[in-house]
Amino acid sequence: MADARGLVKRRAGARLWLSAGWLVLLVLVALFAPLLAPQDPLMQDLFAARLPPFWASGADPNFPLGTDSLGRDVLSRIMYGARVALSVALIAGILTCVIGSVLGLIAGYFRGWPDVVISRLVDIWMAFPPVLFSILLIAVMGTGLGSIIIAVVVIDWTRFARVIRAEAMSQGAMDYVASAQVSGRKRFSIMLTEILPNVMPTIVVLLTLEMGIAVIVEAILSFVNLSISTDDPTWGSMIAEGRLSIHQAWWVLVFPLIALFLTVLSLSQLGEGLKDRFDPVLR
Amino acid sequence: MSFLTIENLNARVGTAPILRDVSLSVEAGEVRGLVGESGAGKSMIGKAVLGTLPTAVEIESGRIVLDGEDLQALKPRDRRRVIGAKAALIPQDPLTALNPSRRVGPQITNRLVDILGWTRADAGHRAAELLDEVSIPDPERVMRAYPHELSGGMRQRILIASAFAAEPKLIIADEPTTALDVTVQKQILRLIRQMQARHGTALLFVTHDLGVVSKVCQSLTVLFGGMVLEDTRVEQFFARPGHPYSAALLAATPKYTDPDASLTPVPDAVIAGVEAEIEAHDRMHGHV
Amino acid sequence: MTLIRRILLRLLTTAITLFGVAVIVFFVIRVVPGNPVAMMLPPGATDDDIARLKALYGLDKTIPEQFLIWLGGVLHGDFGTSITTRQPVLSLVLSRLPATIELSIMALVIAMIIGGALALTGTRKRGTKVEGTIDVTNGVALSVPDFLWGLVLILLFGVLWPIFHISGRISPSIDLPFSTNFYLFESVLRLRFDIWADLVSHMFMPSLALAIPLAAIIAQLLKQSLKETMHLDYVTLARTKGYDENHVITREALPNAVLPTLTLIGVQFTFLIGGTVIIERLFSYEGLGNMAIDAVINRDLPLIQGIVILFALIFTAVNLVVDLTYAALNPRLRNG
Amino acid sequence: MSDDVIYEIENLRLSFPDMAHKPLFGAAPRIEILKGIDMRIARGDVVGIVGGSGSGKSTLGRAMIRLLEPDSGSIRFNGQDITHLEETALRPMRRRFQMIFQDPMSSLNPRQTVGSIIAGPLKLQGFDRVSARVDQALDHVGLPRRFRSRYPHELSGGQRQRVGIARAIATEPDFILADEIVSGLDVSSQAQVLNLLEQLVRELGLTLAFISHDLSVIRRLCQRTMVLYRGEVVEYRDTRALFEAPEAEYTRELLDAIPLPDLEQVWA
Repeated sequence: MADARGLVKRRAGARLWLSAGWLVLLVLVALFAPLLAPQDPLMQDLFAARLPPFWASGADPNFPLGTDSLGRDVLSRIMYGARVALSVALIAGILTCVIGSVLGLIAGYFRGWPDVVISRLVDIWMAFPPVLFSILLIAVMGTGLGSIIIAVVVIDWTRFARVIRAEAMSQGAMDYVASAQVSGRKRFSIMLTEILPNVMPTIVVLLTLEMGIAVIVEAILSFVNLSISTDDPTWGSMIAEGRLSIHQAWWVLVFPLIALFLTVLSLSQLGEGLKDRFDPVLR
Repeated sequence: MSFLTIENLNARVGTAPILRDVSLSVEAGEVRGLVGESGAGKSMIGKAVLGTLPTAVEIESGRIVLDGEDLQALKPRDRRRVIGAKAALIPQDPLTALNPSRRVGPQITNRLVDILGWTRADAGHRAAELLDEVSIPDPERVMRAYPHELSGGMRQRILIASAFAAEPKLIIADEPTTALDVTVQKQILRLIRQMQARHGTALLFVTHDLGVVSKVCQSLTVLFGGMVLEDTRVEQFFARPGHPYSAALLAATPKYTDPDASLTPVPDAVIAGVEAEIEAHDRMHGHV
Repeated sequence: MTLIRRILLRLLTTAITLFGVAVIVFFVIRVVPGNPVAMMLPPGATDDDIARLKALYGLDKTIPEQFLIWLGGVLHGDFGTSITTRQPVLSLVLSRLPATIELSIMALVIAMIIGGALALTGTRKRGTKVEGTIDVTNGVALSVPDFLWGLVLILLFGVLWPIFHISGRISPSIDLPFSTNFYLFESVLRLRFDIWADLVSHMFMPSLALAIPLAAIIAQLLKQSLKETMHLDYVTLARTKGYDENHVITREALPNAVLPTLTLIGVQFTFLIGGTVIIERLFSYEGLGNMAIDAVINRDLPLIQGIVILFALIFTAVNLVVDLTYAALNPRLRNG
Repeated sequence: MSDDVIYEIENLRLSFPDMAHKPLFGAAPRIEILKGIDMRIARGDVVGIVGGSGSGKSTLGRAMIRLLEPDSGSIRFNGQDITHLEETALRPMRRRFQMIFQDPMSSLNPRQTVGSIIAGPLKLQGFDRVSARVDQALDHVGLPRRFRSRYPHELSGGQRQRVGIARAIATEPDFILADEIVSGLDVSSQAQVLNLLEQLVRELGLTLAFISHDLSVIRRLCQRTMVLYRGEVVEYRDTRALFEAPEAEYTRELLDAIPLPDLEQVWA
């Protein structure tokens, strides 16, 4: 059993470092995009349209990952697209996490009428098709980074509320909570000092998952042409374009897709990896 | 005649030994207690015999002979059949030992029908007979019931009936009354004894409670760290325990009739002594 | 809790949920900044145009009044008229619904087969490399959503190895002899396997994209539940009776392990149905979701409301069915 | 002398709603757990409360320290009626009655160190020299001071239970409730914990209610014993008298059913 544990740990460690590595790289790229990008991401050049990536014949070394049908550099657009993706992930992820977790904690620990109200709201929210709901919200609010963030928060708080409520309920039934009450701790303080640390690992996992979801939501909205202004490079809009020219220039779809895929995967693995690495109970 | 013989059984998890040269035997009609605190390996022995060890546990060496059949020498399929026909288990927790989604009757008869090839009708009669034997009123009704409709004591009776269904040579009872109230425990222990005596079964009784041992067993094996410390008759054991650890264990067991005898925790020196024995054993057998 | 009480309680909460959904959609569209009428009209419309349009759709009344009028209509089966097509919303929506239902169910079936097989294999081979591989694969499949799987599949089976259709529901060249829009279902009934094959070739990638994350969830939940069940005494007892591992897993553990996963899978299935919206778009599959996105882009308010309500109805119905199935399968509740 | 009475409980009743039989509308029927308990505990007493599962012994304990609110009857603690006291009013009194729980794995917050677990009640009740008191509590229960930085899952079962005891005695309470605190332990650690408790009672002059299903343990520790059966007091007497000449049929049954570790007692 000792060996099996070691193996699990090693794998968990590799998972943590690989995903953290990709994300750090991405953050650096996003921060220094103006310095790193070989081309202006918006510059069109119809004479250089649909150039293949560097290893294919007919490639232009100035456009390492090729160009799209308007002659824009794919690599530069991915680099600038990372800025949008990461901003949405960070801001929307954290906001959703805070709002959803607080409501979930309150509902799960205090029960009573707050639980009835919050649970009923969650039920109603769960009856909306989330993608359609987000598209609808953007259509109403107008496009832009702010709208996307609001849409993610409005739609996804239930993900946290549901899970954290259930966790808080099961933690609330533990005797250490009764013991804190016997010690004379106030209920609100019990929630913060006793329950919260025990649901924190779950919150971290959900948060990183949510960041991945926020990136995807942005991509989906770009894909249906409802994200930021159509000029700004985003991974979603690149994918939408790539989807149209898939038979003529597959690389326009493939590279942003790889970036998106790796980012979403890394974010989800990061949460699990952090939990395994830093939770005193598991360590 | 010995229905179960275990010879020099060694088992380990990874590199850590959990059974160290365990040898014991249970004769026909004998009730042997298998005694130790948590981690002593007492349940592991039962599991090794019944072939229900966790996957992480590996049997290194040794023989387990069940009614003349060397289990380790058999192919897995044959081993299962032999165990199914000749041995049975009375489990610890009656609340989880019956499948909640099935009626009680088939859970008693399925071994007879599926493994031993009885007809359903014969098996049904046999089950009703056994339920009657363990003093369950209205067996027909109980056999149609789901487990959750019955009390804990009732379920343990059903499990006992089920264990005796195929007239096994050996029954392993793994802490069968730990989950029950004392008054129910007394009834169940007496029932197990009666059934065992009537059917002439060999019984290996796994328990941590020396009080229970004194009421049920004729002989006992004391374990610590997967090693047999003492193998003796109960009369001998309660009069003069043969190992310092056994004596310490007995002294630590509360006894309400003797309130002035203070409970003596197992002294550290005794534990250290046993641990030294284990170390010596491991050195001799090449484990470090 | 008796079964009847449970059903009544669930129906009550379902009604509340649906009402809540209706209120929210209705008000989000109208209250949040942005004039719906302005959205509907081309730029350069006169105030007169706006007023006429408002009167036409009843938008000159107060919002609560509009809601009551709309709600009254809905209760009589009248969901209003689509602005873009001038057809009744209900008939539009119902014409597209079968396509989405077929897609969702196909995805569910694929997910249950793959997920169930992985869970059983993982349990059978627990502690080995096989289990490890299944866990890692599950982890990846789980953390990447259907949208990305759709794109990956397009690249794989649309470009790299083009063996499936990457867009539409059915080849335009096929003459449809069907009387309902349940094409897949009807093609089997009418023994038109040529059409069936064409439909499946179109549905394969979108349904697989939807199925992959759900399959991973099913595999994970079921495997976990099996693992817990395998530790229970009745499973051990069955082993000692002489049953082999396969029997122990499938007959003793599985029926009890499925039950707790069932409710969770119900919720996940509604997520899958929600996912059809973007997957249908991605594969240009003519279902409800694709229509919904068009409706939003065209600002077709009555149609949007109708579709959202329909989705909510499907979601709550799925949860209701799952809940009742759970109750019916659980002997504790059945007799309690 | 009434001054010497710490607990005075009269006709205590408590019930829980039976959600399994709740009608669609309206309140659920209630299941009575405690059916009129009377009990007095004098200062310095060690009282055993014994009974089978479903006897209501744990419910009684939790009502005494007001983790549960009774339906009716009264609980007087040090002369003050606390039967229906609000949690805010109870809070300052909490340091005077503490509890040790059955399952230390569940009652010690897995994400707090031993030090902060013991310090918790001290800080809340406004004690000075918290750190010194934590050390003192650890000394009392025989745990090394370096255990302050350990997490509960790093300890053995017996050690965890000692942490639970340390937390309870740290605030120097007038009364401690111990709910089945040795039932999860091996006999060797059980003996250690019991000896420790006995020693603390002697040294600190504790008043203790000790809930257990095991009469052998009670005889060892308690001066007075209450036997409960289905929410009612069967017998509440001097321990020695109760064991040597049980009055109630149920007590006799309970005593007879305990398997003594000797061969003199024979079950027919």
